[in-house]
Amino acid sequence: MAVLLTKNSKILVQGITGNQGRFHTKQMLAYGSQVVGGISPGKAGDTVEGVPVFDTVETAVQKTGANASIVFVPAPFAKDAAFEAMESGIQLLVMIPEHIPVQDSIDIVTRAGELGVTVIGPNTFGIISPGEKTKMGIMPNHIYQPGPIGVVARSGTLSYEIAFSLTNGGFGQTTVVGMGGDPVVGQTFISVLRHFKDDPDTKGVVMVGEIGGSAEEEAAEYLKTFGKPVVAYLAGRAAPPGKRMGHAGAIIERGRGTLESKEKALTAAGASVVTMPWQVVDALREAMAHV
Amino acid sequence: MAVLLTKNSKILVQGITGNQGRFHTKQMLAYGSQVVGGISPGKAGDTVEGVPVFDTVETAVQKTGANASIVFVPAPFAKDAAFEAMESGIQLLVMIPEHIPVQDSIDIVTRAGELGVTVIGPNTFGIISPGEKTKMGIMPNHIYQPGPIGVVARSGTLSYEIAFSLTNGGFGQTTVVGMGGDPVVGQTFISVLRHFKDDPDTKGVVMVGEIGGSAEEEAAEYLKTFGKPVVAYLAGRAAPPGKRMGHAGAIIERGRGTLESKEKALTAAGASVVTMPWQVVDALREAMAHV
Amino acid sequence: MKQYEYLAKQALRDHGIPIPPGRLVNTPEDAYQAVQEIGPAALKAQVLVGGRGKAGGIRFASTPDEARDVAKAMLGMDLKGYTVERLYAEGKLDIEREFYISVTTDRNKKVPLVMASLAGGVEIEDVDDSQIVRQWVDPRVGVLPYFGRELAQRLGLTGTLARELADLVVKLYQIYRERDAELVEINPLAVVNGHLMAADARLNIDDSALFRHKNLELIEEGSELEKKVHQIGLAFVELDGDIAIMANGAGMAMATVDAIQYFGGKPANFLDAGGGASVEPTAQALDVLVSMKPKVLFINIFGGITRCDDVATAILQVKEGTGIPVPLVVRLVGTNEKEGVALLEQAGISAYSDMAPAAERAVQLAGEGRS
Amino acid sequence: MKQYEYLAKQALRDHGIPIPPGRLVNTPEDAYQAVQEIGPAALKAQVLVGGRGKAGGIRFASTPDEARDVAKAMLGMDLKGYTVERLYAEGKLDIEREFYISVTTDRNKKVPLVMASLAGGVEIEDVDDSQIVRQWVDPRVGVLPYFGRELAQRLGLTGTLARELADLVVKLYQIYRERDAELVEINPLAVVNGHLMAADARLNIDDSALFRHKNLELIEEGSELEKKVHQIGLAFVELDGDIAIMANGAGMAMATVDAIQYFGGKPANFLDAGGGASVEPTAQALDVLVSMKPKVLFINIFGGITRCDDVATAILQVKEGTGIPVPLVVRLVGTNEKEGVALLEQAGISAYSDMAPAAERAVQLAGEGRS
Repeated sequence: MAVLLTKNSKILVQGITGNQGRFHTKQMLAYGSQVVGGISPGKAGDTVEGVPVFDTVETAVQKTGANASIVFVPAPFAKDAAFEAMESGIQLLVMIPEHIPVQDSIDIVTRAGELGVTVIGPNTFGIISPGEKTKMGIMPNHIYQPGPIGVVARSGTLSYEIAFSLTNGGFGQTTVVGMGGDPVVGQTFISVLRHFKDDPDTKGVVMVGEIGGSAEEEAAEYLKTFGKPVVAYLAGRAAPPGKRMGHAGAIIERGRGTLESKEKALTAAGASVVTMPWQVVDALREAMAHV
Repeated sequence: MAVLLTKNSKILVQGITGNQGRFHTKQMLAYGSQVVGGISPGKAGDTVEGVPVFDTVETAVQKTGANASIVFVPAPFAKDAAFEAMESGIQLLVMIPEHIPVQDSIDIVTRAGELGVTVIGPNTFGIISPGEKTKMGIMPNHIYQPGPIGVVARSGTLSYEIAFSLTNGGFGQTTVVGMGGDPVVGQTFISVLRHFKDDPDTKGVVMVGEIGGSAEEEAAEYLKTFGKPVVAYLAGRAAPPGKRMGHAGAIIERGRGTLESKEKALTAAGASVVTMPWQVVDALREAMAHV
Repeated sequence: MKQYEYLAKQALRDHGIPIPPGRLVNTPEDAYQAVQEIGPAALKAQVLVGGRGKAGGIRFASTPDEARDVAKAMLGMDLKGYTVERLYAEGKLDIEREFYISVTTDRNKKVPLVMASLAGGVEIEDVDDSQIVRQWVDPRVGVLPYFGRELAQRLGLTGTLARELADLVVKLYQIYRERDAELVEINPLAVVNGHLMAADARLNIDDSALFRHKNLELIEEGSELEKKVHQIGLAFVELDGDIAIMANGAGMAMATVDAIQYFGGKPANFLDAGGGASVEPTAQALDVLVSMKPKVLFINIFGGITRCDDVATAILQVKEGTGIPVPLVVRLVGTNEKEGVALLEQAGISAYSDMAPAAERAVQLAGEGRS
Repeated sequence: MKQYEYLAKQALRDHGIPIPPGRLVNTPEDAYQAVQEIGPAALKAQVLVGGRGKAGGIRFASTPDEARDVAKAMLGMDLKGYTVERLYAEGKLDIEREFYISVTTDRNKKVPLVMASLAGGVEIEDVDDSQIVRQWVDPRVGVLPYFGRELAQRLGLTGTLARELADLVVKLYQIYRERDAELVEINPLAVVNGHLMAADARLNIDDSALFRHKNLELIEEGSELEKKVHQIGLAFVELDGDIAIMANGAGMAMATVDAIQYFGGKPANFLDAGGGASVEPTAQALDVLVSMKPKVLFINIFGGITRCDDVATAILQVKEGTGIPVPLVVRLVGTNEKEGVALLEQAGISAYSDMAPAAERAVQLAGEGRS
């Protein structure tokens, strides 16, 4: 019913006593997430929304058996938090903060590769598995619904737009994964698509991409053997080259990362590429009908 | 007939055009070692003792299929040479230089652990497998002889003394391994003993230890399940605490690394510990008789 | 954050990479002294625009007097919209060959990438791929000299140049790593008297890492308007249309720009009001949009963290303050949608709940579009 | 290479670790000024011996005049064989608690080791093991703040002290790593006004890494004789016996010292002539041994890289030069053994081929031993 994040994921919140940490702990609990502990150095013994607070991830893991963690600490401390989680045995790590230095992200992602840790983000809205009633992230709770569609997106609000239109169009979701908008993030379209391929409950996939980089082009190569219907929407059609559109990643630089090349590659790989977000549902309906 | 180094080891010499590299290439070839190439940046196309010289290990490995390398470059460049070898796929790396900074050795040994590379040294005389007629090191050729005894030593000339007395006493050697005299080296007594345990041709082992550290004590723990006769000689009986006896490793510091504690541990583990180097052969003869 | 050429060169020099003799020039008198000290020199405008040479941003001076005159002409001149405030006087080089080398981050492989070519002196995207050597860095290992020797070998360099390149790439990686560079580039990497020298250099610092490089002078690119919005802390890019746009989240903002164009309209800007912006910055951003005097103002919000009532409050605040003297189209859904829509309706503004008709309406109101 | 306390403290300060106010004192006048500036102070002899306090190497001064007098008395004094050339004047601290912390290399695990204890102020080997917290560093990760938080938690520290310790251990590891330290130790790590401060510090630099720390002043430990032999480039330690010993290789040299003692003799020294030493340094080393006026000179060589004829030549050179006015016992085997033995025999010296009888004979000649 889901990939990566399931109801068995026992979740820690790093930075639980901050505003964001506190608010989203409440939201996650409300959604059904199994939040088993929070980290806030010096605040051991406190509770937040009934969740026990620990000084270190090490202790929290020992006491709670946590295997996943979501990080809300400010960007300059994010590398420390990520390594603390990984070295303490956390297997699924969601990095919410934006503005983490790229060199730090390289270090985090490299170490995650060594340890076999799945990193979602940085600069992500997180991951949600509606059928398992669990989420790790900052996405609004009400726009998702259990169902057969996997969604993998680079950016947040745009994925909400599309997830909500899927829900309204009758397409619930197995899991929605936000890869994050930074230049270096833990996942690629391919790494997430692999999970969707292996998940029998995921019958179709929506990719939400954007200009910049060549992640979509590489994904296209993989899609050739994917075997499930894919609809792709790409943002940044009207973006001028050389300008950063918000995300550090969203830039057409030196002729690379144009929408045309992505669209062409995905179409050639058999994906149905739509021009506007509101066209996703119809395209998906058509693609699923052909299966 | 040997551990770690066999006649199938195809050897590179890093720093082959230096005095030491040149001299020992000749000695190794004379002993029978399969030296397939040498590295000396800027000297590609030359030959040394008939051995082709390459600019990089990468090319040498491509051209020769080398899987082992011996490093003769000056200590400040040793880390570079070691990483070049390891990243190019070398599996057995002998580090001759002394005075390599400890931080560099830590980096080398850590990386070797990740890549599964066997590092002999630094600050070692190397490794020799008399029965396979091959050596990687600076030890004199004439003092060894094929036979059933494995030797593992921390220091060079002392191991020559003992190997030669073994040879004269009728005990040839499977392999003689010099771990190296530095504080941080690639091997431990245990890691080498494991190979000797697995080698059916090795019927008994001589350990040549010395004061400092606690490698001998840790080895003693392992020896309890080793199952082959072991004779140990330890140098530094008369060394005063707090003074470095040549090797950076050979120091009794803050009450650790005394000869008494090592001797006690080894004896308790069933090893025959002798007081003087010339007692090794008799002790070995007796130990082997009991098998 | 892009660094001026003279700062990039300074970074190279600090890490031991040879650069030509050079002096920063703030006044014509500086230029006189610089040429007196270093001899005939190029006077290079320190602005962050490409094609500086063709636009007249690089001129030569053989004598101190000539340098003074040239500097007088160049300082204060307009170069592609940027005012030239500083020059960099650099000794003329007798360049034998021009190579290229850079370190940057490979976003797909998620590791640093070293690119080098013997065909330097032109933009790297104009160099044929077969002439570019790429080597990826294992961040656990970093760049040791052997990496540079392998690079030199792949390029076909030998002797002194190979040795110098191996040394240089180690230092270049140190700059990339220690200074949190997105890009450090030497182009051309010149051969002068048989030795390597950085004839021109680019250094872009990761904005997110500025907190650990507090000694860096802040350099802001972009128009005055863009700088103003960046100071509010929002991402903003000016485009050349006339429909001003605000959305929340970078992806939504891009999609909104796309939607306006899809219906035949001309977007005036990209503005990401943030995934969870509060009333004040939203109002400030709206003020900026109004000041652009667009034909239409289009606000497209999918409230996740962002609360629709906050957005509505900001809109009303601006309406009652500066005023919104142009047609306004609002699409508002998500968290606290009812409250937000109610607030707007009290002020006579009706909100759309779907993106497509809202965007289409904005284009219509601008008198543009397909119809 | 051990660093004086004031240099160790300087390193801590450079990395942002709080230290007490202090001044280096070279003259009594310096001491006057130091106390004038920082108030009542401890004047600490800058020598590399342990137990400095008990030996009179630390004295207090309340006023500038007193400081001048104390410095006068201390400068030039002999402290366990070392002449006091410099003092370090350090402000008196109101110490609430004394902790211990150090970073060193674990030779068995081959990674850095952080040791900490709440029972500081005494040598760490006097602290019960149960009171010491050990944490090993993964060199791939280094020490990030979380490492320090875990350490603080294991020690049972909370609040300000826990936060400060987490920060401090990051910096301490930077010193260990960036300065190629074998040991960096703060003991006591004092609590003063509720904050951590390095009241005393040790910093030992890896001799092998000095090539990349060229700004470091060279500090040599040991007797004058030891310094002399170290300058030849050989490892040498003075012992308190009367049989001078030369051997090649550290292990052989240790075994030779052991052998002399085994037969009841008293070794005068440890001397490693190197695994492949040539004639000149060997002769120089022999000169030093002769200058020690031992009862007997024992040379024990197993020629591997070392050539026996080189050793013989060195012996004859010294014999014909300075002379060898004491009984000489030579054991010589290995590479070029025949040539070496022949050379010696021409000069009337007969060489042993086995170590045991040679060592026994040396002891006999010294009039010592079991017989």
